[in-house]
Amino acid sequence: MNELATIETLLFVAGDDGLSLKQISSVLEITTQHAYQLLMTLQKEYELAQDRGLMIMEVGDTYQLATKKEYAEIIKKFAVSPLTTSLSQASLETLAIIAYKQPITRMEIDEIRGVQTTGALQKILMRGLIEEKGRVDGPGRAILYGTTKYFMDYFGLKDMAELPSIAEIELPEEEMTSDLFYDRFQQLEEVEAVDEQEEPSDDINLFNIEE
Amino acid sequence: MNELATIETLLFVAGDDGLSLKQISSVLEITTQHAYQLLMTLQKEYELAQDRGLMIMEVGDTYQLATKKEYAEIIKKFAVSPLTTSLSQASLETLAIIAYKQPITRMEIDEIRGVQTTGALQKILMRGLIEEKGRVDGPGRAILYGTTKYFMDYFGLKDMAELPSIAEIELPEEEMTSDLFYDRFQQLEEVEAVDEQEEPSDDINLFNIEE
Amino acid sequence: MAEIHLKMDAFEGPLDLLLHLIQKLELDIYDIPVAEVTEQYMAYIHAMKELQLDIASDYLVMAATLLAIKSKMLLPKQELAIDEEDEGYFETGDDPREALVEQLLEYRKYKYAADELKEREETRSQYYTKAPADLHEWQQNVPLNPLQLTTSDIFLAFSQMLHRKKLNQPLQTKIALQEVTIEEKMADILAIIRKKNGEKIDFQTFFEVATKSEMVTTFLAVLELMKAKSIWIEQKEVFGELWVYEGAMHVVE
Repeated sequence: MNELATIETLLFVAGDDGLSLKQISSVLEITTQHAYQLLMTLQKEYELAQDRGLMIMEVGDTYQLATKKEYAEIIKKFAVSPLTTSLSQASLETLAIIAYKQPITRMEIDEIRGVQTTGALQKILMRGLIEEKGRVDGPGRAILYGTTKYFMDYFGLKDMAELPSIAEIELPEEEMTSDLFYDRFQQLEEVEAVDEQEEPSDDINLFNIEE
Repeated sequence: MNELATIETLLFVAGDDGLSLKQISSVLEITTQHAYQLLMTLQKEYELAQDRGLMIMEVGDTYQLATKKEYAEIIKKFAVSPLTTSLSQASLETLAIIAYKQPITRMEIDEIRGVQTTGALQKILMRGLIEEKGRVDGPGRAILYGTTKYFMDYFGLKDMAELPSIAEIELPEEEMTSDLFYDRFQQLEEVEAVDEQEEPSDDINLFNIEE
Repeated sequence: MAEIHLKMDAFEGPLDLLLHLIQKLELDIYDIPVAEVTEQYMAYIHAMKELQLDIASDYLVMAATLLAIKSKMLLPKQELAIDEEDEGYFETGDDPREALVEQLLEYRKYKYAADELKEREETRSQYYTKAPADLHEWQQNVPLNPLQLTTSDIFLAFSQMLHRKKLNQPLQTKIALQEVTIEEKMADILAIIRKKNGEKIDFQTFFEVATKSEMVTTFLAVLELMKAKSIWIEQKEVFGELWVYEGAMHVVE
């Protein structure tokens, strides 16, 4: 075990929280002076090594690992690369709901999707596809979202009516649930019917009704 | 700018999301072969350098930075491992079945285990180790489960083929299981003994020896 | 006593317990002496009872299975057409243990795999990784790539979302459906009957339940109990009252 390597791992694990000299000295059971010397040695090693992209940054009285300044541009490139920023299903659904139902609040989107949407909304905002379109009147004054001009340009739309119609696939809420119970009922009867046929009399292994 | 240093910074930034060869090649504008070579060079450098505590770990088709194994003990003194809450036997069995038989329904898992699996299934679903992989066609439309990329990360698998072959253990492997059973039995007897002493009659909540 | 809810956590279920017994008694899994295993299994169940543990219904179902196999093996064998290539006792299909052995072998595979996973879990926990860096700051106004999305993607996402919602709904009814399992229902019915101390009970009383699914479950539970010879049912005339009794099945007509 190597002291420099140990400090490297501790810095790595500590992340943005940073690591104080006191922490290093207590984990390694060395004096803070010694800890400081090691830290400086590691810092110098990073600095001199051409094939190292990391550095040690001092923040307040803690130290943390960071990437060297000269690699900021490439990280920026990575950050906006389509492979890094591809739109998830959640983002697409959120975008679709906003496109069809705008202006709409986050709460309403959550309700339609049946799950929380926070992260996805952030992502499509960042892609410039949606924007704030004012606020709801009344208490809470929730933000209303709608699609942007960039959205129209990107999809080559003159008018939102040019989006494929959802009238046919969209059923009112109650209709949908009753339909659902009907489906269940049907399923259950089907299973029973099948079982009755296949199992003549004594073997009563009907345990699979649930699947 | 140095290519190895660049890859190091990208690995650092990507963290446990991991970095694919495709991402490296697109950001650095090099071929995936070249990206692979660089990655391997960096891996070797880490491995050989005594004063480096980091290494490159392969998970699925991505690469991520991790601390070297020999520093686990010292890091433990400082940080809580994200993987410390180890899985229960029920969860492990359920995961094993899903890993080998995916996509699979809960009923099929129950059948193999001979017990209801609901609780364990919920737990590993919550921990992101498995996910829904669609539904069975036909009545019931039972949910199909499969393992996630995080499953591979959690167990340190490069790919699913790394899982041990279970076809081989069709044959009895007495030594393999005997220890385990013996341990189990011992535990049980210990617990029973404790129960008899400490719990006179009704409250018998000592049986959760595994958690 | 029945109110105490406690699992036999030391074992992962009846199969696990059976494997344990087979191991402990050094038995051949391919030729299980059912009588011996059953005896040990029941002894274990009794021990759990003494400890006032509520024995999970899965264990009871397995006990019934073992008893059924045991009694089948005691039955005099009819003219066995022993295949010359088959060295076994019976033709493979005739061994009442076959299904159970297969189940045990299958389960044992995954138990082994689970042990392997446990080891890997331990190994992996020695490596520490870090969370991805927050690139938020860099990601203002990231444009889409040409042809990354089309209007059909938007439409598709919407319809998929509706579809998923529709599928997720049965999940809720399904949970309701699972509130009462057949095993639980069997236990309920038995409890009611036992309270009667040998007196008959009107079949209808079991069907005063809330939902159709519970009715189905109840019906299946009754059938299972008959199969397990825990109850029997009497009907004196066609369309007449059905009476339920505790104990081994008599002639049902």
